[in-house]
Amino acid sequence: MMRGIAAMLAGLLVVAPSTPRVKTLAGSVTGTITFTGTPPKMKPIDMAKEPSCAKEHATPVETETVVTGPNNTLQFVVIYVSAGDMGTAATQTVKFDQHGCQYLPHVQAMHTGQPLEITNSDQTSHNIHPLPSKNPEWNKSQPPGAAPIQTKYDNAEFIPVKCNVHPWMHGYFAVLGTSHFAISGTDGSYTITGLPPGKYTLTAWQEKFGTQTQDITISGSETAKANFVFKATPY
Amino acid sequence: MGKLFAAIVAAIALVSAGVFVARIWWLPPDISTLGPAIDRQIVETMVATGVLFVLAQLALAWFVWGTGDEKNRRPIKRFPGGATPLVVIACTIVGIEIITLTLIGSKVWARIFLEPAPPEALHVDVQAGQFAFYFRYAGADGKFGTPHPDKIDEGSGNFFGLDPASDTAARDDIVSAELVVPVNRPVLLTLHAKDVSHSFFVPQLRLQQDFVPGLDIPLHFTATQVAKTEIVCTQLCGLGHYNMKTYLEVKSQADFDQWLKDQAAQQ
Amino acid sequence: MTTISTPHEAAVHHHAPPDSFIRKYVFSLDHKVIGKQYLGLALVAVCTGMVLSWYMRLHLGFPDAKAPGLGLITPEQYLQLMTMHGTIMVFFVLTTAPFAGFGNYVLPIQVGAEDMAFPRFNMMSFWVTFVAFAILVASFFVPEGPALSGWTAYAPLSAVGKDAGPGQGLGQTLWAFSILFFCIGQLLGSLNFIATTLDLRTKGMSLARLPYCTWAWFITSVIGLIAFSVLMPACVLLILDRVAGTSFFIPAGLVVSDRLQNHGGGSPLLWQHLFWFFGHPEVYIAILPGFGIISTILPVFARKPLLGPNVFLACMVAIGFLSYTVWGHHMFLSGMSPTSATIFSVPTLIITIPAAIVTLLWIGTVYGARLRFTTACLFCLGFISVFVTGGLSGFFLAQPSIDTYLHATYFVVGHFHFVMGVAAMFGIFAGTYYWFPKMFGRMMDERLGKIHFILTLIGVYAIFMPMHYLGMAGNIRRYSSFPADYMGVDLPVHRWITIAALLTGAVQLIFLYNLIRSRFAGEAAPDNPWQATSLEWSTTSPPPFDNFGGRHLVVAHGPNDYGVAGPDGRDYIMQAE
Amino acid sequence: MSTHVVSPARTGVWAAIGAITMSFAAYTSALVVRAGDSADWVHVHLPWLVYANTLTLIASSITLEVGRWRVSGRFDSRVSGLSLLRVTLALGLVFLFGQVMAWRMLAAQGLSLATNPNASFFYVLTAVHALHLVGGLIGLAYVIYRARLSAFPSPGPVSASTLGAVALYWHFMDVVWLYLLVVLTLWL
Repeated sequence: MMRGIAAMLAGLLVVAPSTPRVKTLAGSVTGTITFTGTPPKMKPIDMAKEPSCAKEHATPVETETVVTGPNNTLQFVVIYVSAGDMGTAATQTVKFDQHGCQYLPHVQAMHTGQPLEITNSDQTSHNIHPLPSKNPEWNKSQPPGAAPIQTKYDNAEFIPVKCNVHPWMHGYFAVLGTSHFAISGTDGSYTITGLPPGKYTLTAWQEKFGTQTQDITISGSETAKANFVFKATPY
Repeated sequence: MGKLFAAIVAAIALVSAGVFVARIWWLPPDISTLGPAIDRQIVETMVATGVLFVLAQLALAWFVWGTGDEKNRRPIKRFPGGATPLVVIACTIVGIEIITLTLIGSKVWARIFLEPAPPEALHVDVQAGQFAFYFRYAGADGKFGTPHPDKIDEGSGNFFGLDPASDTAARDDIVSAELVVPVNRPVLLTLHAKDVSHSFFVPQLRLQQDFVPGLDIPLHFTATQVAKTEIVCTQLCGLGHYNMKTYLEVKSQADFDQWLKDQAAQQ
Repeated sequence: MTTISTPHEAAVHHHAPPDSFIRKYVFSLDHKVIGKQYLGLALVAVCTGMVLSWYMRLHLGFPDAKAPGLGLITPEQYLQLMTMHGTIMVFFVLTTAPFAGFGNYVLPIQVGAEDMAFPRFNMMSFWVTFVAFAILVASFFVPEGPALSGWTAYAPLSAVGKDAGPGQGLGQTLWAFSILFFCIGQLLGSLNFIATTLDLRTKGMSLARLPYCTWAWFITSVIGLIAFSVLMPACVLLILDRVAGTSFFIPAGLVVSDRLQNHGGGSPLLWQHLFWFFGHPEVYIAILPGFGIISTILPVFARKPLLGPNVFLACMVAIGFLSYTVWGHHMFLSGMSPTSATIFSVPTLIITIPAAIVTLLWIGTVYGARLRFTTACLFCLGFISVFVTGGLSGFFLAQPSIDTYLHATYFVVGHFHFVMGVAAMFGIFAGTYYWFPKMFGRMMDERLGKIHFILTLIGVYAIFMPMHYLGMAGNIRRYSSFPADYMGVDLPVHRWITIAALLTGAVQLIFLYNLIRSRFAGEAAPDNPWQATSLEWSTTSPPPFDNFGGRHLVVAHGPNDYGVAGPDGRDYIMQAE
Repeated sequence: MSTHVVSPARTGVWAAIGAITMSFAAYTSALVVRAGDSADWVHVHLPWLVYANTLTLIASSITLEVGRWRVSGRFDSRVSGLSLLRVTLALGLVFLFGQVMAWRMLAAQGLSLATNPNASFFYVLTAVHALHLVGGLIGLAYVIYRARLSAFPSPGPVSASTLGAVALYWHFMDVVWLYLLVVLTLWL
């Protein structure tokens, strides 16, 4: 009897890909990003030049090149599938805001061709200047109250973003060829869900420490584990 | 028609001059040792040119007012003495102004740009880039680290392209976005630009000097009052030019030392 | 010294009257058509430039206002408007209209020639200039728009390419090419003016008998010949730095937009020197024709000779020479050696002496005159007033030690707009109202003209005088807005200027209407409506194709014989009676 | 001076000479400044060919002068004079071709326009001179064409004065070239 049910389930699995119900059977991967060694000291940002932003922050914010959390965790690390099932292109709009003369979030990941909306919620005029190498380059100012900038990138690459008016403002667009990606949070943890069974290569990218890869296999609806450890240097 | 023109020109001349005299819009109070000399020269020039301005406009208005027209065929009058007196007048008046102004002016100019900074001057390294100023103090060792353009990384706050890994002098350099100086102490700035031409202008110091990429330009001043005032860029440097500014804070020596200590802790 | 041209040269017309429309009105060799073409180009350019300035003023006075067609003006858009306004006005209006425009039309007639010395060069001169303008306008329509580095295009901002900001890519390259072509056009024009003035004068027209505006155009063309042949190399080197990767103006180790520039060893100051060696004489290229026009027109309506004509000519020559010794006063604070600043300030102050003398001569001419208040006459008087105003504010900027405060403030903007902008424009207006009857055979409407003058005079003072006050308060030019800084308090002044500018701009519509209406419906003009002496009034209005209908005038008098006992009861003697 | 036979062409050429002198003065000052305040100023060997080209250009001036003298001379000498003008034209073309070869030689050394400032100035100055020389060639071609029409059987004064103007310009091009040669050898 039990065997019969098992057989039925197996049968379902075989026809799985075509039927939506199977999505529930997709697995996921989770893990934590940490570092060893001494990371560079993040410097407080002096916004003296821009009073309207300076007064947004009670204590001066720090640079975000290497953002560490408790027990040597790393924030703003992009983890994505670099080989294996790439998923389907995401269509919902990705938001990138300028607030308090900072980029929120510091790193924004998106699928190639995914709509990107850039807004300015400051009382000062910003200038958004992404510096791509594989995508067309543009450089636009966005005065307070101006309409959001709608755009998208068609080629996968990590694009540094800078504000020409406020030199300290730097961020990244992670334009990826996959919809399976995540960005590590304040505790350095991440989770990528909705991975159909199969073999995967995971890549973790940190703007200063570069990339690392791991191979994982998803056989069913289980949650795989993949931790990454970066080697940090003070300078 | 002539009388109307004369009236308008006269009115314009008097109103324009009046606003200057009333000093409705005037220079901000000066806080530097150079200020008084420069202000005096501006005032002297203002008086000299102001008088000429009013005289010339009123003369024009008066002559036009008094001109005959087709109806009363008043005989045409030649200017008494012809051109010669006018040439003499112009040469003498303008000549005198030129000589006096140049004599006074060149002295002031020399004090700003020709005299070297006194040896006890506080040395600050100033870098201008699109679109912000950054100021560097030598730190405890009194030595500046060598800047490397290729190492500039604004995202992680390395605006000068310092290389603390290999350059020990760079490790204790203090970088600030504001210029903070002690009062009544000569300050020697070294101006260099990261990308394009910029300019360093502090209205209250009556001091202005361009940054030229590729050059290190010295500039020295002494602030005479504790104050906080603005530093602005006056050389067109790109889209953020209008927003390229920061503050000059003149503190008492004690406050300055304290500030320097706090900054050193943050680096 | 008198140069008698052999009839052989002066008589033969260099080309037969064309019949096809193209040869007659488009690629015409006739100096009169080319002159009108230049004036037409200048008219289009001045309208464009003025509209651009309205957008700038709108943004400065009302930063949150949505500009028609542009919406909320961004900082880069503001700088692009500013750059194009400056470039268009200085090159395509103040150089083309008073010099190339009126010069082309009037000079050959005033010397008694049938055409310019080199009609083909003359035609090329215009069409090259036209191409230059087309290239400049084209840069509005390229991605990221036109250049934003100002009409002075300081390197390295202008040299490093697109990293320097929007418009610094293709837009700036087009700018450089446009100016290069413009130089070529003006050089061809100058050659013509010089050869025509020296070699094609009719019998009896000695240099001493040349009308003062012809003298002014001649001196201007000599200045232009030198100035533009220096700007041209500068443009070539700039273009090479931009497109060929050379490093004439770009020093090593520049990091622009986080990118380390692959250049080295260049000198930014080199550009400034080359540019201003052209740039300051350019100011006199713009204003000397105005000098000539005023000195020619004023006596006509004062009905008395110009006071001290020889002194006047001497002053113009002196200004021409001195204009090449003063360029450094634009660079007092540029990092050039401070000693040379003091050296440059001296000739800069000295050049005010001939300027002052000329002004006094005009005022002395007005003294005791029996003025006929035509619009042309009024614009001459207005010219004197604004030239005095602009000239005197130059006293401040000529002194390095004062420049340390006033440099790059609105004081400078007010100064040069009065002395080279408004003054030159008044010269152009005077010339237009004066020569329009000769050019089109119809009179302009004097009533509209006078309204136009009075409102314009008040308007320009309302616009540019307050800029001096802003300058005293340390308000910096070339700022797209004044956010939360010490200049914020000056906003009301900027509002006032903006409103004045928009109104004064609207007043110019009266002039445009007057032009168009008079062109088609103005009353017919006699040959010599103003009772003037120079040769263009000895022929029909408009003149025939060869200017004098085959007659060869013999000149027996100078241009200055007003208020004298002339033949048949006239109070003037024409040059060719 | 009391009277003189006016020739706008000559006046024009003199004015042009003034302008061209100014613009080469500008290039020179640029070169001097650039050489003065730069660390990257290295020595560049001029290709030997430029000296050969110099001889060609000087030769062209001589043939031009002789040609002029003959064209304005007795009838039987005019034919040879005209052909000498053609020789001048040819020599000018040879010079230009030689300059192009010289650039090729420099490029073969791995020196392109942007390699170093010296190379930049060499290419720019020689190219600008070549451009001006092309103007002279056009003028020369024009007078030869005019001479065919009007100079036979009798050379009209127009073509004579134009020929004089063209010759003046052509010799000036020689002078400019010699000047450039000196500058280039001194500074590069």
